[in-house]
Amino acid sequence: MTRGWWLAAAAVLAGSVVLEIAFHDAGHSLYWWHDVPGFDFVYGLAGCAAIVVISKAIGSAWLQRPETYFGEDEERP
Amino acid sequence: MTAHLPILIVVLPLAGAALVALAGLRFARIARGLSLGILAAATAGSAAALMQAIRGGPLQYFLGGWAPPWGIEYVVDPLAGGIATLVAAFGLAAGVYAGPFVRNLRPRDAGVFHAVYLLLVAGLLGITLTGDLFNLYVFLEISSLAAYGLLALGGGRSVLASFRYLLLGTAAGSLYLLGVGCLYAVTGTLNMADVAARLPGQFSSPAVTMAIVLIVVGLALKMALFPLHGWLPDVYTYAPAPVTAFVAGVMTKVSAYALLRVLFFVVGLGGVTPDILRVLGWMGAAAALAGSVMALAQTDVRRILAYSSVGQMGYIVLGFAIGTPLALTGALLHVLNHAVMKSCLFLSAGTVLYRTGASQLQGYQGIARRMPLSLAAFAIAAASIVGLPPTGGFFSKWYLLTAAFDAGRWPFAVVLVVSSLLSAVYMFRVIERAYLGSAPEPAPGTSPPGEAPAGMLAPMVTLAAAVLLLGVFNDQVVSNVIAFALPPAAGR
Amino acid sequence: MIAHPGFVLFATALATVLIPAGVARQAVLALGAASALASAAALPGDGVAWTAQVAGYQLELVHADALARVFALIFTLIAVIGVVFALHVRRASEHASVLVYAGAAVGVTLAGDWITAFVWWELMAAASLAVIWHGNTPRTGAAGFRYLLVHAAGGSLLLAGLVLYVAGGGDPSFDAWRTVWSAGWSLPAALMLAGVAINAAIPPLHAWLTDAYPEASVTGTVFLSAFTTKTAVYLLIRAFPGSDLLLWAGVAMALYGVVYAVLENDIRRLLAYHIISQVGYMVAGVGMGTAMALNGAAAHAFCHILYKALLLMGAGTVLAATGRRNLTELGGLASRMPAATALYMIGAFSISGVPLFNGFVSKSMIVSAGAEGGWPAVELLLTLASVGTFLHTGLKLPYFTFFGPDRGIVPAQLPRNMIAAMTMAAVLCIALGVFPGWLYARLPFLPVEYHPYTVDHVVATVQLLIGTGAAFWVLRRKLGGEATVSLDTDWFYRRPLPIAIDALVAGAGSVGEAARTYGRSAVASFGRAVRLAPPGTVPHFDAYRRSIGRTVTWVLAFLAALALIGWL
Amino acid sequence: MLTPPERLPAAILVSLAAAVLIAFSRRQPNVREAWTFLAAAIKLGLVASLVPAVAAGQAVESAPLTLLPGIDLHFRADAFGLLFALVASTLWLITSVFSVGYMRAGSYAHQTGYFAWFAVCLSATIGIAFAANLVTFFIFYEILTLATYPLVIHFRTEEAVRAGRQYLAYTLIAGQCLLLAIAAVHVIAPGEGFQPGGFLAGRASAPVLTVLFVLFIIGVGVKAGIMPLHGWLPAAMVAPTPVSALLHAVAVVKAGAFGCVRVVGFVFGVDTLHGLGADVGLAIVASITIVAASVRALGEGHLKRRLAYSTIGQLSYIVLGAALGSAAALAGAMFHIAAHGAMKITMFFCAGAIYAKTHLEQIEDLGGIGRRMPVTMGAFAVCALGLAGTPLLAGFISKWNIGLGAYQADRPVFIAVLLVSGLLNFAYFTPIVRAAFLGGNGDTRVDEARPALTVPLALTALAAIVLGIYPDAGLGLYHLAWEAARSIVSPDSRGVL
Repeated sequence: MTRGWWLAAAAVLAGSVVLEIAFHDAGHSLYWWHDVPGFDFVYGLAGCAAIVVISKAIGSAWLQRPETYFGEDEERP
Repeated sequence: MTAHLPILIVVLPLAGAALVALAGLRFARIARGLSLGILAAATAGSAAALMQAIRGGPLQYFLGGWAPPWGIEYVVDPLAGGIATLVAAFGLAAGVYAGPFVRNLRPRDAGVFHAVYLLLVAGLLGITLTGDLFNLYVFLEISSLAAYGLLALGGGRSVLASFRYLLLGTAAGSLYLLGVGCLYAVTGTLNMADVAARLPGQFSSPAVTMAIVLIVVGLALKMALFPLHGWLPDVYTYAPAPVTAFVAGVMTKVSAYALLRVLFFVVGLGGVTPDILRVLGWMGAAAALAGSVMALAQTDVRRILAYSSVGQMGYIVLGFAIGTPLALTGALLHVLNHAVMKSCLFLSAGTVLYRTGASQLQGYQGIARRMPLSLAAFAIAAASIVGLPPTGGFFSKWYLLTAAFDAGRWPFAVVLVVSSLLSAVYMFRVIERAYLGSAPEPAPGTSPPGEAPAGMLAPMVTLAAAVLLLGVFNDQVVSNVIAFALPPAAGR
Repeated sequence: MIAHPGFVLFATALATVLIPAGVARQAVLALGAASALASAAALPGDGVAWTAQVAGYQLELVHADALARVFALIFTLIAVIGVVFALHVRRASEHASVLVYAGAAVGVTLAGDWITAFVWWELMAAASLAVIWHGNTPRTGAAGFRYLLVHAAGGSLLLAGLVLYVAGGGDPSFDAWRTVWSAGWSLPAALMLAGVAINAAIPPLHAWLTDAYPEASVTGTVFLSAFTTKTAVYLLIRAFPGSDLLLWAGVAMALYGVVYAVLENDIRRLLAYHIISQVGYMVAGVGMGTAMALNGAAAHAFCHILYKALLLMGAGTVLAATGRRNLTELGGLASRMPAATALYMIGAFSISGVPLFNGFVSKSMIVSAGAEGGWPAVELLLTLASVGTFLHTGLKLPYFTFFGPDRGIVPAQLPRNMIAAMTMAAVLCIALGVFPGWLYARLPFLPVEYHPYTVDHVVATVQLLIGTGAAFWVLRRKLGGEATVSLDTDWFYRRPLPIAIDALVAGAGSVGEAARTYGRSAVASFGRAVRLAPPGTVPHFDAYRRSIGRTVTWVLAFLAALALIGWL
Repeated sequence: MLTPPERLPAAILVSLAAAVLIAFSRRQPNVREAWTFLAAAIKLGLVASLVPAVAAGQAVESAPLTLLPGIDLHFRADAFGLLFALVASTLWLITSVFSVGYMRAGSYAHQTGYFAWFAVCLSATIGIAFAANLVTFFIFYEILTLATYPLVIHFRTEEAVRAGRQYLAYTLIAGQCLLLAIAAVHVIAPGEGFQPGGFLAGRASAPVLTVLFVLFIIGVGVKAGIMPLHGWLPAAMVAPTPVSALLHAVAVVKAGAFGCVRVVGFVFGVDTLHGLGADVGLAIVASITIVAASVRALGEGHLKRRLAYSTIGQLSYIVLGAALGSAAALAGAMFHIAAHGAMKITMFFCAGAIYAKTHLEQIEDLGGIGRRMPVTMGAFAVCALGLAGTPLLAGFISKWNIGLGAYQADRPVFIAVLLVSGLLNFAYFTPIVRAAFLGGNGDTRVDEARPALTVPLALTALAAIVLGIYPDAGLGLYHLAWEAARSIVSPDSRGVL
């Protein structure tokens, strides 16, 4: 099941890279990464990992507190 | 007739006194009617004289046709006329009020009371109308002796109080007489006008200085100027209500009048007078404050009023001391206002005493519900003492304030304001109890005390109304009477 | 003569209060919202339609241009959807407050001058507070109170700027303002921008949003997500286009939201953080200020309102059906709530910018504008942000809520109108994704030369999503929710500020108390000083009574003094 | 019919006469109340009939009596005075309805005295409004002080009596300070009456003028509740609620604020004060009052007392506006007399209606009261927002103008004070509103107070809204305010655009 998903994803990815190379027009590319096939896949992979790792690091280092941190905090009339 | 008006005003009560004394032996009722009639006549007469004086200048009358300096002169200038009217009118009011009180006396004493009362009025009228320094002394003593008698009628403590007054009053009289003697020695005359004419050359002589000093001290003692007020509180406290009302209303004022007369008309503003005025000014200020403070400490309402009088005399003296027309206007207006409001206060205090026998503060608890009119009169007069608009007291205070600022004596202005705040406190203590206190339940069987009898109410309510009217229409009084009464030399 | 959609909504609100709960009221609600939509669609072309002369100011109540119309359109549209979603609610006051809220938001978009806009702005704040306070979580009250104070502060900043601007002789109409703004910064501009920035939830002024929105009612949150921030975006486009500050602020907030979303456990708060992230795109677009970027911002606002509403409706249905709001408590609902799951996923794909969903046609516009405007870093960072978006709303949240480990939760039956509303939103999301031309034709700056469906766009997006998905699958163990709260800038007014205020109040109180005590004692000591008889004491002997002897002494003293003065 | 000049004393006397009639018809309550309404209606008619003339720029004068040499009992209806008179007489009419409802609902004692003194207070207030010189002003100012005392101590409880003492102590001392100042001014500038732009410029040395100004401000500041002269105000809350409403919205404190503007604008003159630097001092004092009072309100758990502190803060808006002294600021300040009047009287009516219905006074007990009394608490909510300066409500108009004025006077920093105050207003009012509508137990049974209590507060709340949307509505108060403000600030004066 999961394996199937992996294969499908791989296939779509391969296809996309092919398309990328086939239909590449330099006119539309402004920066170097626009010319690198599969760049976005790598970017997504790395970016996602980075986000998760960094955020978790920050969170556990500074931000996260037990749910009762702010107490009841009822407003007082 | 009108030519003899000045003397008639004095002689009528004087002679009347004897008459009433005789009548009083048999018919107390007639005695009362007679005395009231005489008082009414005196009032009318002095009012008429005042009108004439204002319209056609001073009325002069030479006793026995002897012109001064040999004869005794009577002068009704607007000032004298005004004070005389005041005295007579209050004599009448207090006389009316005295009715119920007199009814409690034995008929014989009633006659005596009326007689002595008339004597007192006559004396005071004489003081105001005479143009002769020695004659003034005579009337001073007449009025004082009459006063001693009347004040002692309260019985109990009042006798001692009156005796103390007698001692000090006599001393005051003799001081005055000494002063007059010195003046006579220097000027060789006793007629005020003559003295006034001859004195300016003599100011250097220590005798004149001494004379003025003696006269001032004497009169200051008579008018209970702080710190010479020692005799006053007991007298006012223990004397019978009508007498207190009258004495507190006008007697001290007449002494004040005499002081004004001597300082501004006879001596004038030359020589030692300015120094004396300066001292008087500070004494007046001290009086205004001390009187109010001492009144704060009292628990007997009549005593509160008595000390309040000491304070209010301070206002008047303050006015004299500043000495500008504005200040004298204020002082004279306050003479009038204080007479009205203070007698009104003593009258209502008297009615409370008459009805409930209470004179102590806590005796006043909730009294206003029982005697609404009396206490309303009290409240109005009290507001006037404090100097709240639109009562008369406010306006005399206004004149004094502006005069103080005008003369650059702003500390006096502050004193006036502080004093009236203090008076607000002691008056409020009475009023709050009377209106907000809970009245004690009357003993079973007895009915709660009701409003005072009409005879007592009438003068009281009239005076209360007068307090308001004198406030709203004070300008009429000032510009139609007091403006004419100011001494010629006033003003720096 | 035109009908102001806002007033149509107000009228509906009034009717709602008057009509008792039931079919009649539901009909009125739906009809009223629909007619508001109609009147918005029927707004005239450019030009001032309504003006009023109030207290010497020329106010433009309706100044409809393309920008105003597109926002008015989406606001009324979402009002319709939201009303349908809330049809089952019985509290008239809740209906009334959401309708007034929506109406005020429309009012802002149609206002032709700052003063009018400000009036609507404040009304919107008040109404939104009412919406929040209709929530029923234990924290609703406090969160709403904080929300109020923050927005009152925002309004005050805006007002301060406005007063300074007008008092300085400025013309409050927006047309005049834009020339002032293009001339450069000024104190009024700074203050007003700050005021708007608070409503736009630009960090560090954003915490009110994630604090309050998740505490509102299931139905109320839908409206909240739609109006306040988007109105701010509208005003930014209208009044503050083109500013590097906004550009980088936008980029920052796009990522800020992502980071916090990683840590968040409460599903609605997670989505709230993604509001911030998404608004970040729009703010960045405003900051770029090019025609394309501003179009993108407007378009993204339009689309965002739809799919964010859809997402929150989905999360709301979960909350409504299970009473649970935390990832740690949820899971495996897909089989039990198939419709909600499917509809939620449509929203998720839209926000993630999957091709053929509306997010794709608007978000990419801003990113490309960034790229073409010469900000490569902006392109990369915004792309990164959309990675995070897909990660959370597209993968993490649905995985732990609908799929993932089944906790055997049995959800309650959902009212039909909820699903209906979600369906409407979902259809629109797809329709706009498929036919972007309809939206592009309504953007403020025409003509729009932008074609989302180029090969490299689609391909790049697909690769990005696959990469993200792969990474998620690998890291999914780390991503499970944790039962924690994350500190945010609201800490400052939730921890130190109340303490400070309490201290202040206590201080003021004790000062007053002290003054009273000292006053009393001063009076008392004065009383003692003058030997004042305390009320009700027995009559004491007159403390000031003076014997004859002493009086005589005084007489002599007086005599001597005067005589002395006389001779000297 | 009376000529316009005759209407001024008539407007003052009508309620005085009513007081007498009321006192004499203690036996028949209905007749008694009839007198009140009759007088209120006539008074309002008389005052309102002056609007056209005054709005057209001409002042109506009448000096029926000479008080002192060179000083008449002088009345003049200028734009500012008329504004105040209109507010007072309108609100008196409404308050009377409420009073009748309230006093009868509680069937309290001393009702005759209550209505009589109420009428006297209104006479004094109108006298203050129309006074054309300081002495006339002072006379009515003191009458107001005395006439309010019986209302404060109405319940005769120990607490009430103490509050009354405190009230008299503050106001009488202030009155004497005022008297000193007035007497001195009369010596410096004999016989001068109020003049737009003041008349003391250059009449005395700077120190003297400064001392006088301080005395004046103490004199009017006590009634205006300027801190630290405010102590009597919360204490006076023991009075019956309609009295609190009168004190806070109509007569007493407004008389103080009115006097403050009179002193600043018509005795000293803005520029003179600016020359002395006294205006900054006053502005700072007012600002401190605004903030401090709001903070005190935050800490106050008793509804009426919280409202009292709110009043203290709001009144200093007027003082602040006067101190800033630019056209817009003065106009805002003057308009705030009307705006705050309408809003604050509504809130006191609400407190009164709640008390009459439920005998609740503590804020913490008010949960769910809004569902029970929706009209009452709706009005309360409207006015709470209004006082916080929310647009479309009267409070915003004054806040906006004072803000503009702060800029015109080159003191934009004071805008911050207004905004902070707005925040604090939200902070201490909205929790009440929320608790009222969304708090408490869930019962939704509607149970309003009697119409005599509910209708007036609905009317005044409506007025707050109308004045906020269209400030010139009705009697053209906004126009009058600007009229007066422009008359004070000479064209060449600072701070006019």
